[in-house]
Amino acid sequence: MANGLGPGADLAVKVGLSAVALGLVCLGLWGWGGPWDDYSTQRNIVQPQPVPFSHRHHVSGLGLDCRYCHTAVEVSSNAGLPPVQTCMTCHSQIWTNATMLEPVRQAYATGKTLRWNAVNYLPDYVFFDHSIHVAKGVGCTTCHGPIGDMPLTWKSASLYMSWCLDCHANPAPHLRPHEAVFDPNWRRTPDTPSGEALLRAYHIHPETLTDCSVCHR
Amino acid sequence: MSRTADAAPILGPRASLADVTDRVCDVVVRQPAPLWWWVAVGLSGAFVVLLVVAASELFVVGIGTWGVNIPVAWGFALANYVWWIGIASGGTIISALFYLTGSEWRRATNRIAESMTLWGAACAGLMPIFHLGRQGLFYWLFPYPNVMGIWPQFRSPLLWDFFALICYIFASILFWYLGLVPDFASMRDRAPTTPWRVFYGLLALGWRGSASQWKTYQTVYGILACLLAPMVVSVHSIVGLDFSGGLVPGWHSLQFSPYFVFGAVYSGIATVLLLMIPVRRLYRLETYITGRHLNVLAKLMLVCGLMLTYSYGLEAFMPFYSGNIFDLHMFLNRLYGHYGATYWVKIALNCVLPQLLWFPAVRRSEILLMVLALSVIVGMWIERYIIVVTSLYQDFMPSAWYVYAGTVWDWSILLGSVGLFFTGFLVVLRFVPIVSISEMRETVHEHVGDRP
Amino acid sequence: MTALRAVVAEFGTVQDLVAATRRLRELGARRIETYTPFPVEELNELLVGRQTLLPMLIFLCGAAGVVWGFVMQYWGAAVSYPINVGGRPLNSWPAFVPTLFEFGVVWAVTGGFLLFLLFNRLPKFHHPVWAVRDFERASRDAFFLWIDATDERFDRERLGDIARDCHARRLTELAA
Amino acid sequence: MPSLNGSDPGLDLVALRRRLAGTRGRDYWRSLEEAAGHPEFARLMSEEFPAAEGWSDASIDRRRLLQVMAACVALASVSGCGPEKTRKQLLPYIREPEGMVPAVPRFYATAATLGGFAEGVLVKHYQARPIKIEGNPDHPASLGATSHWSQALILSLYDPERSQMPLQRGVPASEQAFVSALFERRSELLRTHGRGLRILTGSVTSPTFAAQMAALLRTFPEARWHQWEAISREAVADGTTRAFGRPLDAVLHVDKADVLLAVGSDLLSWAPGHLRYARDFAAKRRATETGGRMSRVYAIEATPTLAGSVADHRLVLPPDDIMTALGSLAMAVKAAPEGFAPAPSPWLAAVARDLVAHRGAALVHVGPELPAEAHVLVHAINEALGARGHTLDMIEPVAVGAVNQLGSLGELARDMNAGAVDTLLILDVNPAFTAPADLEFAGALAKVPFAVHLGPYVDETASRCVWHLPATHDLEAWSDALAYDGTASIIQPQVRPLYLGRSAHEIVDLLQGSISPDGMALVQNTWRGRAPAGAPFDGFWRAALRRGVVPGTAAKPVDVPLRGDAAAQVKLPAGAPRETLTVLFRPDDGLWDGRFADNGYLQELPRWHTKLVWDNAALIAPRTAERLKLRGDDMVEIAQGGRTVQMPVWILPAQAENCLTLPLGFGRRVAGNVGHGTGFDLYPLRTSDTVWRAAGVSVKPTGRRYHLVSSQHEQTMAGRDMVISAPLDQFAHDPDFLHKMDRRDPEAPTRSIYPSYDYPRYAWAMAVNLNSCVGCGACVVACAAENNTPVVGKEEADRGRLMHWLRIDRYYSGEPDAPGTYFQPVPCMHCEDAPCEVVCPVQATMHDSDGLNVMVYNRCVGTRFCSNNCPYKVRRFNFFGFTRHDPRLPDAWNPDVTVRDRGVMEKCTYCIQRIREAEIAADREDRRVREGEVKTACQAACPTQAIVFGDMNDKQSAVAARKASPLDYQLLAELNTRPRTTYEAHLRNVNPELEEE
Repeated sequence: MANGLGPGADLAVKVGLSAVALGLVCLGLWGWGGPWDDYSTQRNIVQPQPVPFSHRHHVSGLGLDCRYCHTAVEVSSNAGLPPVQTCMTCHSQIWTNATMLEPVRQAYATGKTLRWNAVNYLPDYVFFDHSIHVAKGVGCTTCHGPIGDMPLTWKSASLYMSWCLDCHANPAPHLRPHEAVFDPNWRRTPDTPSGEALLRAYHIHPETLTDCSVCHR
Repeated sequence: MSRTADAAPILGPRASLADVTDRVCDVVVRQPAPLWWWVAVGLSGAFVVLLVVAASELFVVGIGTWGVNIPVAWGFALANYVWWIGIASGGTIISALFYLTGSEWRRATNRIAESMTLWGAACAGLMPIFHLGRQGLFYWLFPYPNVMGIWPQFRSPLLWDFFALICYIFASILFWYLGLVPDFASMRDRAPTTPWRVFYGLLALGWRGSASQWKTYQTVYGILACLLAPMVVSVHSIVGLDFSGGLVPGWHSLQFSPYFVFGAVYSGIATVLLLMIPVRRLYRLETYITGRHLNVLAKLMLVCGLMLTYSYGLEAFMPFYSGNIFDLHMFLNRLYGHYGATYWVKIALNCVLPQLLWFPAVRRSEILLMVLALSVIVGMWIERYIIVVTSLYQDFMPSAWYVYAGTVWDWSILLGSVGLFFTGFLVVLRFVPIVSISEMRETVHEHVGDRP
Repeated sequence: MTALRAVVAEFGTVQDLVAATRRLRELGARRIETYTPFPVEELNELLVGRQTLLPMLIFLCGAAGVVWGFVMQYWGAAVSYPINVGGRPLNSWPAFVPTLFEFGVVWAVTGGFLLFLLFNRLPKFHHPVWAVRDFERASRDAFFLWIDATDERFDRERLGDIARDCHARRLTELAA
Repeated sequence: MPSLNGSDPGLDLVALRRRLAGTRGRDYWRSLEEAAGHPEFARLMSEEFPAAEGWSDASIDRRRLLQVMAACVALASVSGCGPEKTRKQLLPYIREPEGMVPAVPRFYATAATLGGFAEGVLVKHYQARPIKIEGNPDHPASLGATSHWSQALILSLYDPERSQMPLQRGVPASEQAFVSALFERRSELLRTHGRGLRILTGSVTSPTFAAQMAALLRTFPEARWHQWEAISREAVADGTTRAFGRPLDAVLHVDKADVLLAVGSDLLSWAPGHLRYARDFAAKRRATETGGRMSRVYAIEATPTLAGSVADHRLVLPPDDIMTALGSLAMAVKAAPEGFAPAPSPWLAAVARDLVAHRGAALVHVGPELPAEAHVLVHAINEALGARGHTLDMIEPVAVGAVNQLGSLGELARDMNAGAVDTLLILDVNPAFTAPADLEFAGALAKVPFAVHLGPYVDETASRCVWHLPATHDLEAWSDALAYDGTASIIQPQVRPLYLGRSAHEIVDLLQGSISPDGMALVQNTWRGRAPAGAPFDGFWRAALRRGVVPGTAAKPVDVPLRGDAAAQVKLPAGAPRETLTVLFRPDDGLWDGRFADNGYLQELPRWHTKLVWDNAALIAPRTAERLKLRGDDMVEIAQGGRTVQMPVWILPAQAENCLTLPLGFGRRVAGNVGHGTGFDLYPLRTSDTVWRAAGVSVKPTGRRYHLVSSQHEQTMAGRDMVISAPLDQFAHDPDFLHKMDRRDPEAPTRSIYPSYDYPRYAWAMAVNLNSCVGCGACVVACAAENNTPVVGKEEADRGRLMHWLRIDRYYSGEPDAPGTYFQPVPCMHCEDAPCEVVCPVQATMHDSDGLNVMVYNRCVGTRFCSNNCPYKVRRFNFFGFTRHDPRLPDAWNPDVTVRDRGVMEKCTYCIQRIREAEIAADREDRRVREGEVKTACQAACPTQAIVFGDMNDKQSAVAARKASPLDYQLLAELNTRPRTTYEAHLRNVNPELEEE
């Protein structure tokens, strides 16, 4: 009447206002948490590949060393993607007519190479260097997760800047002895030297690791 | 002579509680929008379209469509920004500062001033975003938890400004709305049809005007006024810091903050005059917005003009006093260099012309007042243009000196924002009581009494 | 006849309203309320008295804003991701000050507005007083006085006298 | 990787080229990108570069093209850090090439040539992609430095506008068609012993090509070999022949010259060996490193040269007076009989005394643009000063078949007109554009039934020949070439030809009847004969390839006596009447004779003195301009002997009165979109008898104006000490004079209210020695090539949006007729208290723990406050998506540097990518970075070692030494920004006798 409003108006307005408030809160929470879900980070999502390559089989099963295929990892920023030839060194002898491996043989025969789908990659303005991480005792699994047990390969870290910074700001807990770097299922044991000890041993200066220019050039 | 001007009554004849309420409400709720309103909206709307086109061009093609270059990396956008925020600040000064001084004449002008503030601030708010090289990422200035784990750089004057602007716009809206609540109630009660009544009923939040409500209202309104008065000063001081925070000769100056505040109030008052004179005629509010109000504002404008002139003088004195070759070069260059003309036009518009306001006759002539107000507004834009451009185009490194000129797109953005401002203000005219009714009632009560 | 909720008197001038209100207060009436087109000092004194809590709360809001502002800036610049910017100290607190003021003000203003709603129980779109005839004029040029029937000093007759003495235009009885 | 040879993609590419035609400036860049979207083009690209698939929509992800041996289809956008939903693909090799390590660069030696003369370079490869050119420290003409021309090679290698298929009368044809046509001609020619067969080349030093030609001329005895270089050094050869009785070349030892007189000299600009000469020259100018000793340099010239601008005393004279002056000088140093010339002016007398006083350590050099007489005189003077064996040696001529080029070209043109030429092979020259106008060469070409043009672009000549063949790029083919001192280098291909390309060697070999020419075999054959006997050729060959020079090939000095009467024979000019105007033709600083017109870097390289970009202009002295009532940008009509050109004038200080200098090479009529129509073609004014200068010229204003664009608008220092210059004596008396000036001492305690950060690990810093810098601009192009800075085009340059991270400021002091000239390279100062950083609201620019002022492009939102607040104005902004519109192939970008997108700020980073590479390598081995492991691109390219870079914390480092110099100063020190880049004050070794004037 005076407001030209029905009796329910008060309730309606109060409900409406609280709904708006609630909505804002949810929006905030979603904005906070959303980027970390698996869809946004592409974590734990298996990428389709021309050949269902199993790290579990080759690494845990056959005990191949990471460097057998990723040859450049110790000397180059890029770990290196094995040439088809590398596959064929074994598969010209074994599983020679496994249909699963047909694309590999095709590629080798025709010279039209395989097209793997990238699993871990960084935006173009980020300059990551494998060799220095490996040299300073950061293990493969530290970033690539339980790669040795992956039947098919997936991404196991968000690779967000803040994720990188977590380690760059405080590397000690993530370091391991040299010999353990390529060990896919290494666990810290009581007699492994402490992170701080390794930090000193490797001459790592954490205060320099959060420089923007470490990754952005 | 001047006595008569000053003695002009604060209320015209036939002022009464009912009359003030009806006059202000009826133009909105009882009368259809007049023709002039439609024409004005159409006209300013056209400029809004221009703004949209210019902005699209900007977002699609890039900042390169503007005249900005190295060394003059800031151009129109920044001048426009300071100009608009200045106009906005002027409004708040009138409504907040003079509320505290309890000056009677404010009551008839504050609503116009505040509405002007809102739309001025809105236009101002657009500019820094347009100005960015990557407009879409402006939110990176906001401190929010992000996956990059990085924060804004809190030492940057630009960041201070970003916060100041957001806070200022937000606070101004609340202040404006709080003042409107009782008036919306009046509108609600005057509304002839249910839709209007619902519309204003909701806006009025169920205001009844009980003694306790009035008490709380007064307390809060007073406190908000106390807060906004210093805030507007601080906001425009920070705008001044955007420049004096840098080391560019012509920017790196201690007096910038007060100097900018003077300028802000100056342009603000001019704009209020420019808007008020036609509004009082078109809405037949001569009874409540009288020669007295025009006279006071005109005098204020004159005072601000003098303060600003003083700042100009100081600005001219400093290089010679310091003897710093960079400052000297910049200043002489400002007077006689490539942009020399702009400086003298600025002096003419901001310092010389307004001296006419010493004459009561001028203060009484609405036409002259509007002309002067306009010239001040233009002059103030030129001042900002000079501060931005003539400081940058020849700073430290002679080899890097180069000139700047706005492109058609720069002008489109400027004119477009003017269009946006007027469109916004026209909307306010149409839907909001343009004079604070409840406060006018107090005036009427005090001068005329309560009976019709 | 049903129970009486309240009696509402309409006056033509502030003086009459104030006079009536003062009389009622002298008689010790508690539950009375006035409705006016603009704030009236005398009524504030008669009916409300001084408000000290509100300013306090608003100040606290502002203070909170300042604290939050500093903590955030300090945390971002010196703790969470310390970066050497132009050789300036990590905690360059003087640079944080200008924004602190803005934070303080905006928190206070927001708080003030919310408290205004809270103290006035707004928004509220239903109230019996709107049933009173011509009550629209409470926001125009009429002055209303609400005397609640539940007031223990409520006395219908004397109320009539007071209304008459103070030239009330009309008395309306609201049923519960 | 399948080569394109055989497949015939032509037609679509023609369509593409047509689509591009007519667009200019930014539109051009854009339209080319559209063109790149063209499916056919994409198919081609993908065949040639499996990595390049989908490159056309590449916005930025070019790095992975190379670093991963993979291609990235659909790319990440610059902004934001969200997930990239579009799938990237990785393509492994089938068989990994021997020794190839992904993302680790490899260097291969080769040589770049200009006018036939070799300059040794090393080419940096990623995944077998040439990415960057560096100088070859082992090569005498480079010593690790490069010219700006060499630095621009990569850009032209990947230029999608290079000629890509054979054309028959302008219509694409297959190579087979050409070969069969050629073989037909051949059988015909064999019958006629090659009558009517002509071969036209540029100057040649290649032993292989010489051998091939010799063989060819044996097969076709009646054939003729003509040579033509528009920028001919004929006056040099001619002068030497007249002085010594036979052609010889002079090799200078500038490092031994205590007194140097440069007469219109190209010593530091483009003489063969100029990089070496510049190095030696600069070494003698760094007084702080040579115990306060410093060579004294005089210059006499009509138009400013680099040598003249850095001279201690410069005499600006019109050409005729220069001859007279040389005569007087010869007389004064007893190189010519008394009365041979008017008595020397006091200035000349003083110079003569100085030269004589430094007998055996004095040197006079004269540029090729002066007539042979001048060279004869200079030889005589040098002889008289005992220069032979000390400051210069004579060697057997380096160029092959040093014929009288002008005459030979004239003869060719005559025969063509006479119809006596039926087969003409034009190998990698563009006579239709560059031949003297009076020869009407272009017209004559039409009369040749079988004219073949081999060139990298479809140019003026190609469009007039029956056949055009795309030539391989210098980095695509086998060859060999000699340096200024005879040192030989093998030129090895760095990449398979990107397009259907043939080298000159192959064409000649085809004509010799070989079915499948093999460049490598040809070159090897030559060197088999020359390899040291006994040792296996393979070892010799590999060593030569690895080092980039063939050991022991430097020419030995020959002792040929100077003809006694050489000088006396010279007829000095009567001296033209004062008021008549003369024009001087000069090669353009960037485009040379026009061959580099399609190279964006060189078009946009600010010219040394004018700082003009994308245009040439008639350079005119202030007074002459005044007299003729001309302002800059006025269009004038220049007429001489009935020939006219119209072009704008540009007023140039230190220019001789009544002389207009006309830079050649612009105004290309048939060229790619970059080169087409920039500037003005001056060859129409240039005739056989006015190759370098034409007297009696009339200049009249047309009333029209033209808009020239220069990168620097203020010519003076406006009373500020940007470049601090002082006389050597002052330094000698008080080495510390500079730091006694106010706040000039970098060591002085900086009064700062901030607690200063310390940089314990590394403190990278740069020192620029203004006594060394000659302003050649090699660093500017090197920087652009290393750091992926885009070319913006004339329009944007005009709007103050050049993207050079490093610029060379040029200041004048004194009165404009003979001013002092100062060059100052200005990179980012990397201030420790950087003003730019504090004003950035998003932490997009900040310091790292090495004290570098770093820029994070992807964090930048583009407020541009940093640029405003940079007192040195070294920041650059991507006002448009310059890199999006850049026509170069994705493979051409440096994978170590982010390619910046629209709306972000950028600036010099001290080549942070190189620093990081070195630091990572050092960290892997748990050691510190060693001195010299990090060289910035500008430093590496600099011929004069003006730029030194390194770790200040290492007290042994060169940079620390430079900083310790008493002449070291900071730019705008009064601002107390504490820059990491500092300068060494400029010294002038003035001759006291000349001081007062």
